[in-house]
Amino acid sequence: MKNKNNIYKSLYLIRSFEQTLETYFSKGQIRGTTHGCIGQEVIAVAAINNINIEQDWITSNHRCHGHFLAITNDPLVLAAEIMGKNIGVLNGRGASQHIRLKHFLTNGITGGMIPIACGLALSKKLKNEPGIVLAFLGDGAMNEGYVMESLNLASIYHVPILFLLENNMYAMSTRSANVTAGNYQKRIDSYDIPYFETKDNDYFTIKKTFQEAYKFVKSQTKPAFMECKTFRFCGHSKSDKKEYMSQQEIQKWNLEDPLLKIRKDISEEEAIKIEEEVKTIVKEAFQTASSSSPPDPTIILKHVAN
Amino acid sequence: MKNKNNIYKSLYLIRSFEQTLETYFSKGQIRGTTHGCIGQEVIAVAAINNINIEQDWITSNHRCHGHFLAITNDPLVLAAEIMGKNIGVLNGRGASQHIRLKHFLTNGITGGMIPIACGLALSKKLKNEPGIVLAFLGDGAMNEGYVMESLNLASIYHVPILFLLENNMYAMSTRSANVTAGNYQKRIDSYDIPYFETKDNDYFTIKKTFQEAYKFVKSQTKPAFMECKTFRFCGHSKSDKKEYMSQQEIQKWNLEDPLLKIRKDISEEEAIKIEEEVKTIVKEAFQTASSSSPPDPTIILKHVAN
Amino acid sequence: MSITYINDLRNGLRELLKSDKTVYLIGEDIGDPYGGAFKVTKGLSLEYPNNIIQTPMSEQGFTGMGIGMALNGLKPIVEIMFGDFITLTIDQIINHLAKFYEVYQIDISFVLRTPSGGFRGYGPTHSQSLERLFFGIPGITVIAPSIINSPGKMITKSVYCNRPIIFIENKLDYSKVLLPTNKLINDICFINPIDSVQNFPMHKITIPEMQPEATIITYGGMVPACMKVQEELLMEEEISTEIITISNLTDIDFTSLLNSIESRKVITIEESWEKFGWGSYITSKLTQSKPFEHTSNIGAKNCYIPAAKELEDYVLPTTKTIYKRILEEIK
Amino acid sequence: MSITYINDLRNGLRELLKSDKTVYLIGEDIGDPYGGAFKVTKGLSLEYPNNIIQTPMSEQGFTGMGIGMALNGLKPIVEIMFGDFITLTIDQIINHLAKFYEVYQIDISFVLRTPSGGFRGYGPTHSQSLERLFFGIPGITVIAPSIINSPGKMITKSVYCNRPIIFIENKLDYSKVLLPTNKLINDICFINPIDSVQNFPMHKITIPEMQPEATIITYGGMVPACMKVQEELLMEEEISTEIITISNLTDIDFTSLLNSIESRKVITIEESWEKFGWGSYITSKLTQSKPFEHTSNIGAKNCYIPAAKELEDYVLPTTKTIYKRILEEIK
Ligand SMILES: Cc1ncc(C[n+]2csc(CCOP(=O)(O)OP(=O)(O)O)c2C)c(N)n1
Ligand SMILES: Cc1ncc(C[n+]2csc(CCOP(=O)(O)OP(=O)(O)O)c2C)c(N)n1
Ligand SMILES: [Mg+2]
Ligand SMILES: [Mg+2]
Repeated sequence: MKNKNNIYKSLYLIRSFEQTLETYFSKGQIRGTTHGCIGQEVIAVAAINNINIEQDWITSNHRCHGHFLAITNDPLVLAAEIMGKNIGVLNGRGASQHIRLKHFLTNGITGGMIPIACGLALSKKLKNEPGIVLAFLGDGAMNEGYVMESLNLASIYHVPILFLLENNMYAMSTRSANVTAGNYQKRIDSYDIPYFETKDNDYFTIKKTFQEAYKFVKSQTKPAFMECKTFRFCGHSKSDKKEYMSQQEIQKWNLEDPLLKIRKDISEEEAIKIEEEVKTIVKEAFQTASSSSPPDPTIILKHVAN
Repeated sequence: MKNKNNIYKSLYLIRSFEQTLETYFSKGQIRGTTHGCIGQEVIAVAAINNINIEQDWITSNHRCHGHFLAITNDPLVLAAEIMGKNIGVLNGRGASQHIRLKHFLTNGITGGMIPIACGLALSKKLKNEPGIVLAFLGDGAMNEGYVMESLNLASIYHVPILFLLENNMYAMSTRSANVTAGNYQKRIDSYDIPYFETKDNDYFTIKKTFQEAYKFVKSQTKPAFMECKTFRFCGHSKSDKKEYMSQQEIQKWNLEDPLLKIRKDISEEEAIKIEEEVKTIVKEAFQTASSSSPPDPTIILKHVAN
Repeated sequence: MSITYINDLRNGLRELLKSDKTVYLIGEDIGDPYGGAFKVTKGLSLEYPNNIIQTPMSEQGFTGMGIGMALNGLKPIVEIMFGDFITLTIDQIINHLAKFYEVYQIDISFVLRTPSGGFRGYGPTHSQSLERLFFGIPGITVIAPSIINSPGKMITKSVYCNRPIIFIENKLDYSKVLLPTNKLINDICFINPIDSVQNFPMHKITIPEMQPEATIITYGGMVPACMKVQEELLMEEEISTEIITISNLTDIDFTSLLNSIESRKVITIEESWEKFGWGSYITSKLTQSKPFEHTSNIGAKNCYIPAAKELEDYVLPTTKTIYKRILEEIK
Repeated sequence: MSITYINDLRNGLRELLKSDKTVYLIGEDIGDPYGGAFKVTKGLSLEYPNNIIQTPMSEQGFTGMGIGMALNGLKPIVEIMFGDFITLTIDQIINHLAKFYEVYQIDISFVLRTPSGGFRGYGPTHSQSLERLFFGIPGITVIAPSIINSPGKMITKSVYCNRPIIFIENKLDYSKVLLPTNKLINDICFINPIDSVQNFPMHKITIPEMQPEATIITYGGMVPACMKVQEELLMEEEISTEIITISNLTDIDFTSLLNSIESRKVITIEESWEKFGWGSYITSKLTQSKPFEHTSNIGAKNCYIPAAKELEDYVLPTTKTIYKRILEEIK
């Protein structure tokens, strides 16, 4: 069991990572693009802390840094990957959105991992392997046809998958409520998939509900769906100023920063200690990454046909 | 108002057309493929009799003969099209599954017309045109992602479309219940689209419910969805022997042949008269089509780029 | 002992299921009693019920599902009922499967099988040869057997070659009898494999003791048509030709190909549209290696595939049009 | 008066919206304040709110919706946020739109716009030039402006040419300034339109008073790179080249093209994979009309587009690699 200090440390690692990344980007020290998860860290950490990291697979999406760090606690290989360095997870071949590490997979097509996650889950069932698939997705992805097909597939084949919807209410600049009919609970229900929900973006609420959902999937070998209402404090991607959000909305959620909530339960002294420690780790990770070598071009040919 | 005789005549025209087509196919007198709608005729006729044929658009699918005949009452141009003759609706260029006549459109990709039907409906709304879009689809199509996307699109843009699901319980040889989670009502509901239903494959029940649904769409400028439970008495396509259906199932539905139901309300004499008349029309249509000329190859180049 | 293409293919699938419990067939209506729209899988679900996954109509979804299974070490063979519907799998194949294979640098067994081609009056959305959509996409190999390969052996090879394979069958080939190699056929020609490092063979069909005046390069369902043309050119015009058939459409061993071309005139023949077709890549590469007296590409006209026989035969490359074009061009 | 590519394009769209109430822009995040991922439509939804349809993430669905609107006489311009995602529209475009246009023999106004290309470190699923998927599909015309065309005028032409158009923009071009024709540029070259019956122009970029030693044929985002190479070849090696830019990628006027090639060496350059690429069709057709001393095709290596700069520059055709290859090949 992780205690609050450890949880806060994991959360703060992600926050600090994303903030540092923003700084690097704004200084023009990184090319490409990136999607921060500031405000949503609790979902990643609450979920990943409560799976079996040896057995379960995790599929992610463009907004994957939190998931990755919750699993690995390793800011260096991620920073290096995003910077296109040889010590990056994939030697800089994939960057921010295209990462694989053992059972963790992401890709850049919104929702595109969801059919694949169903297949992974089916394979586990067919092979009689222990463990489940944890599939992260966003509210935008919910309107992609292949995601809807996958809900049906998961349900009819009884595959052990837990869909975890991080509903930050926006797909890029689009308010999902404006372009999504009905509500997610009804939609999930209509595929005969049990629906779990958290509304407060709070680590412990998410953890509790996640454990239930996870247990259901594992014990029943059936899909479940969990929706976590959350909020993205940062822009959609590096250059986004969030002009499409109202100031009230932003302020309201800022007041409920899930990291501050946990921080309250830790002594100020300890909190500062954790923060300093993490900041140093992250800073060093970025510095090491930044000064490390780029990959040698020939490495990309390693697995290329012909 | 059409009376029973006229209705029976329309229904019988479709049945007789499909049966004659089967004979031609089994004798090897037609190439290509075809999908009969024997047993489902009531849906086509009840729906088409109750729309505004001048204003409304109709999108269909592979199983389109009934829809086409209910609109046109013209077996000749359809038979000729299927036979690849110049007097066919599209000079034999499209055959059974690829037909267009004024506001009537079909294509061969299951469910693929549904996004397009939504666009037609949206265009009517944007142009302030009267009328709606009637979009036929099958139970198999319900699991295609783009169909599900379309339900959402229709709902959020409030387009005047009536989805008409001919639920014959099978997609080709696959029992839809085995590969479809939940039920259609719940699924439709989850997109905030009003759901209408008929269960008895009866002309008058379908007509009544259809009128309600149609009125809703027209007066509210919003989508509605109507499911008609039905049964396909013939094979999926020309050569299908229906081995995947149980004998009980087949017998049960045969007893409830919707054409026999209507026929009971007509005098035997009149019924026979209608049947003979229709048979002659159909026979002559097929003979005329059969002995008519094939198209000249250059006609296809008419609208081909370069 | 003669065997049809479809039976050979089905035997190949049966052997795979029998010998390897990690092989799965996935697709619409592939189970019994239907056994697939073209009956390729008929009977297999009775023998190996646990390894046949009959799906709803969700081509994107179940293709992706197959990819997921492959990522965890299973060997899915996904059937797309008509080649025209691979349009629905493009995103999962190009943006997911191909990328996983190359970017993650992993071995993977994934085969997508589909029947391609026209000549059956099925009309515009059921007659195309859309394998072209995958040509040149890194990470994707397109394999097409013909009646001179064993499709059963080729599907087995595809399953075990550890990379994503699109496996193109031709509807007209299913009922045809496979042809033997190294044996005089119809008193006309010999079929011999071409020496090559390739996993998937090229063959040459030659008329013995005659110097070929032209070389025809083709694949899949066009092979029988080309053989017919070869025969007619010989009988009616005393023109000898050689035919080279390629089964790996995308990874072509140009050295072996060049070495085995014995004429100075090269004509490629494919069923798909000639415009931006497979053939133009071949002739472009060949002429960049050495000059030829003549090269040309024959394929479908720049037009949808219509249904009526007269129209379909006008658009698609038939024996007649191929014969005429070759005659015009090499004279 | 100089204008950037993106402003010219936006002006074109604005003019369309202003003058024709049946024009609609459809896509994800195209409304204000966001104005599209690349800001092409910024401001337009404020001026023409009724003609901007911001969509959910349902590329297949809203592409099909656009097709339906077009069938009833509206003029939709669908934006797909990244060219990589056109994979999701393939079925609606190839099996529906193209077929309606040809089989139903109707005029139709439908434009799909999308930004293509790499060089920005976006990685494997956000850097491709997948317009190739539409090459040679009957009924589909692929248009790609470059900085020597006005993309604003080209989009207008596309809307009014009564057939399905895939309109390919290049991410790197957006911020570039459009170049003038018939005027000496950088003291180096002239850009002149090529006489042609085409609706969408070809241009030739020539170095005055020098006989070109090689002809470069290219399109879209590769035009600036080719001009740079042209300049460097001149400065460093005193080699004169001519560049021919094509804006209608699929319906090429080969007669005009052939007439305007003044060297004996032809090199095609495209950003997408060289294998089975656009260029091989061009050189294949050209060499079938008349012999050249040399032809070759330059494009991306047969590999996904990696993210790291060193890798991306290794895979994609950069100014450096193009320069080197041309030098090697024409010497
Ligand atoms: C198929 C596809 N369409 C569009 C995009 C561009 N895009 C990337 S993320 C995104 C928004 C996704 O929203 P959501 O699923 O809610 O996730 P979030 O960004 O909110 O975490 C969009 C439109 C994409 N990557 N893939
Ligand atoms: C995208 C696509 N997948 C598969 C097919 C092959 N196919 C044609 S009809 C059909 C079954 C359709 O079932 P349903 O929608 O219930 O209509 P029904 O045939 O029962 O009228 C199938 C699998 C197709 N035409 N298009
Ligand atoms: Mg979101
Ligand atoms: Mg059905």
